[in-house]
Amino acid sequence: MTGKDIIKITLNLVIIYVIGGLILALVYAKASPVIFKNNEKAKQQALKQLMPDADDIKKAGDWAPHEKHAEYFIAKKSDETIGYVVQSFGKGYSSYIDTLIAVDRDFKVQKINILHHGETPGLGDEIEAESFKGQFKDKDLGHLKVMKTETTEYIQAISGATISSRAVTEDAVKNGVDFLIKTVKEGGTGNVTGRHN
Amino acid sequence: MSVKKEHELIVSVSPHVRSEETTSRIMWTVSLALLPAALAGIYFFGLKALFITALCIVSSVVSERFYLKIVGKKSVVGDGSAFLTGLLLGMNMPASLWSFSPFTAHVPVIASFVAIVITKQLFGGLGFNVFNPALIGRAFALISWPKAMTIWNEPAAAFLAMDAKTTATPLGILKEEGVTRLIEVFGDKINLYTHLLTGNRAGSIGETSAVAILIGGLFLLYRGYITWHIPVSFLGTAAVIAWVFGGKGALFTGDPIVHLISGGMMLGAWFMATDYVTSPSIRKGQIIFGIGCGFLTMLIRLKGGYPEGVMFAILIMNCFAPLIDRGVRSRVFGAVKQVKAKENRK
Amino acid sequence: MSQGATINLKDQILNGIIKENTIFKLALSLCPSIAVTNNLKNGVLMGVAVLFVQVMVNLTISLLRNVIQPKVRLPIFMLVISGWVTVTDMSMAALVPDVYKQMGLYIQLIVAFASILARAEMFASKNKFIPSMADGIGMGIGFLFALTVISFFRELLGKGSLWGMHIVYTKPLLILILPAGGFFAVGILMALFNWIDARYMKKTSPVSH
Amino acid sequence: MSNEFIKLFELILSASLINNFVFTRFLGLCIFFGVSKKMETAVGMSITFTAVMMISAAMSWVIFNFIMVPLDITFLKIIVFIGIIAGLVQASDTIMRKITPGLYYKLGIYLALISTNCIILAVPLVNAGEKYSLLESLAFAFGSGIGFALALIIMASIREKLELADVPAPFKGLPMAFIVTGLIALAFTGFSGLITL
Repeated sequence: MTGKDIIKITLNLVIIYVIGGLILALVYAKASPVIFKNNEKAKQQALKQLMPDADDIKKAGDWAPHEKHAEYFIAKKSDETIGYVVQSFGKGYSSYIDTLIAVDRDFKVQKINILHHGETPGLGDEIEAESFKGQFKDKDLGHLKVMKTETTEYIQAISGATISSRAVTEDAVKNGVDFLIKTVKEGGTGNVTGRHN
Repeated sequence: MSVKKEHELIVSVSPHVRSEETTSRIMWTVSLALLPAALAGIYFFGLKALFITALCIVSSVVSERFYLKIVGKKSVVGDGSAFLTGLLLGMNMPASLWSFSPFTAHVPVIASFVAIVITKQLFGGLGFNVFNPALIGRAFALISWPKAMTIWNEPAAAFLAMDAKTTATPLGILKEEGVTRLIEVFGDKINLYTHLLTGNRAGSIGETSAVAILIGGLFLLYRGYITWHIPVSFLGTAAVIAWVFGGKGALFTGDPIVHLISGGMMLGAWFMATDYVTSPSIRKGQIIFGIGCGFLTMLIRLKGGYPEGVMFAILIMNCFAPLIDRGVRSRVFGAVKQVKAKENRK
Repeated sequence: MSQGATINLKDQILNGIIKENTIFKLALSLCPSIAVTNNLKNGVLMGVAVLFVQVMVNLTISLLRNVIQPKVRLPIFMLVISGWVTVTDMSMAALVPDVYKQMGLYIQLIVAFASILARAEMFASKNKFIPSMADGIGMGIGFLFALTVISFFRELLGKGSLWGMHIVYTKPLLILILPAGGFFAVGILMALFNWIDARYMKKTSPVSH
Repeated sequence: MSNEFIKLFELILSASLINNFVFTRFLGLCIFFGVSKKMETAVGMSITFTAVMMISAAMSWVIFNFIMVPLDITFLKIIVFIGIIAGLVQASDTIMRKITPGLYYKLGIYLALISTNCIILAVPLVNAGEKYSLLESLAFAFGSGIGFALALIIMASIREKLELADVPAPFKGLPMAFIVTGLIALAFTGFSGLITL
């Protein structure tokens, strides 16, 4: 191999890599805003679904359940706060269960949604079922408890998946609500929004 | 053909099988040894238990016949291995499966098919299977129908009752609510032990009666069909780990007896882990195998997601059995080589 | 010429689907493809993604074949492949975000598919534009076909649904959507393919010889 | 400090046993089926693979966090990582051939195969996605390497046993290897729920 060859080959490589890089950068420039917008849209939709009455749901801050990044939001209807939405994690059977919880102004749970989990198919994945999630309506902090027997006052466990049921109820939801009460009540609503707006 | 098969079989499992014993005699003797435990299960769980066990046996034998017919091999059903697999599988199923709303009676049938065809016949038939067929059948069922496989009937209901009350197994209570609650459920400690020993507790059909299983196991040991290595190292390791790590908080406060006589520990240690084909054939390898089973069982029971770990522990060790055999054997050869090399140097 | 090209095209496509089916016959590029086949939608989309990458890579390399220095062809092939994979990755993230969430990693791993590199090296770097495209389409469709078949059975039996819609309201064989069941499904389908192949070969061999 | 240590240990255990790449994520299958026919090749591959995996994970981490993140070109990660791996494989090929020819003849043949193994690319991608620290990345790479090695060695020992067996014709070879892997995966489900990550 002569020096000339090496230069030729290097040039060849460099040119093709630069062109490839440029093309990719171009595609990236086109795609990344769309990706970003889609993610934002999906997030807004998920929030809206939990708080159908609200006309404005704004991020209020971050927190870190189980050392994971999570956010919380304030839901308003014609400039009046009607509730809060908090993201939280529960340590389940084989995964951390990513949950969104909506509460009203008295910190009673309105609705929850499971965003992501890796629980056992056929057992633990029933936390996604309406029959389980529906139980959370109007529960306050004191009633977020899993019972293995039939109950409407507390949360009834999914048969065969007590660990997953507990993870959602007593870890994710309870901690999320507890966090909201502590931050919003003690920090004061105005304070929290003021800091971030 | 069948003569050739038997011959092959004996070659592959030679360390255990005495040449004068035929495969079929071994299979029928092991089935006989299982009888006390099976009868105890039927006594405690009633007619449903009998139906499930029979269903497993029939499905296994039919699956084997069916498969052999399709591939055009001569039938070796007479060797009793399909019967034994069906019996073991049936004993590892909850009696509650005999239920028509929801319908779950197909579970034993499909599990038997998986046990016989996928785990045994696809590997070339008895003697070549790597995994214990009955255990694969049960694991397959547990994962495919996780709910149906974890509904446990309360024992000692009326013999003919078709819908018995459901309850948690002792290990389930132990896992979720702790040992204090377990003793509370059974009254006192002595009561707990006697219930576990006789088999008057929730669980799979054939695993509940520790005494009946022990009788069968000792019978096999006495007749020389199995050796002490696997059961003793299995149960010993499990007992030590249960004693050291099984307690709450402090070390050395666990209760090894509860762990030994609950769940499938006894049935697994005496009848499943000792399967000739799927365990190592050299003594030293068998001890390693047993220790591995005991360790993994307790790992899953104490730290894992499932309340019971015997089945998975044995299956995982089944994966390692060929490797253990290979390792132990090559180390023996290695030692010989070293000696020879030294002699050569001299 | 157009006549010849179409026949050729048809043969090449058939070749990719049956004789040299990447998954069932050549057993290449198994990894990320099987991981996503526990439902039909993901399986088909993965197949489409691979089809797209395969065709585009073949086209690009066929175009560049006179420019590329043979000594550095492999790094350049890798660049072309990973470039197209990145494009696919980003487009899927933009277009089908919910699917992308589940299989993003596996889309990125298309880079390591031996079959794509092999076709680039064996075929596209030596052939003209149109045959290269036909080859890419054939291999890609074969791949798509295999993934569709696997994911069809796994979703139907494992979840009792197809493309997310419930067909039966029980889960007949839940294990099929789990990893262990995935291996069983592929193993059994492969054996089935072998068996059909053996039968088919026996029947046609007197004719072809 | 000890918490950190436990987390690393859990990462290794999880990557090698519970979320074993081969048994639960179907990755590395081509190589897995290719080199598990004989024990000797399986062992050789295992050693080479784990070593290359650790080095490539470390290099990818450094380049990703110190060059790509500051320059905001993380969208090029696929190209860069595959480049690192290909370069590393090429370099170790040359170096080994010169410095330890004995070792090269034993393990060198596996080097070329490694660059087409998806696990080796998946690990840096996962590391980048999960934002692992350098130590965590190394632990994850080590666990994945050990997990792959374990899978290979178990499989090789079983396939040696299978060689004597009378497997039905359509199942001979790969289909049977798949069934065996499925059975091992079934056994390994027992590890699920051991650690929640």
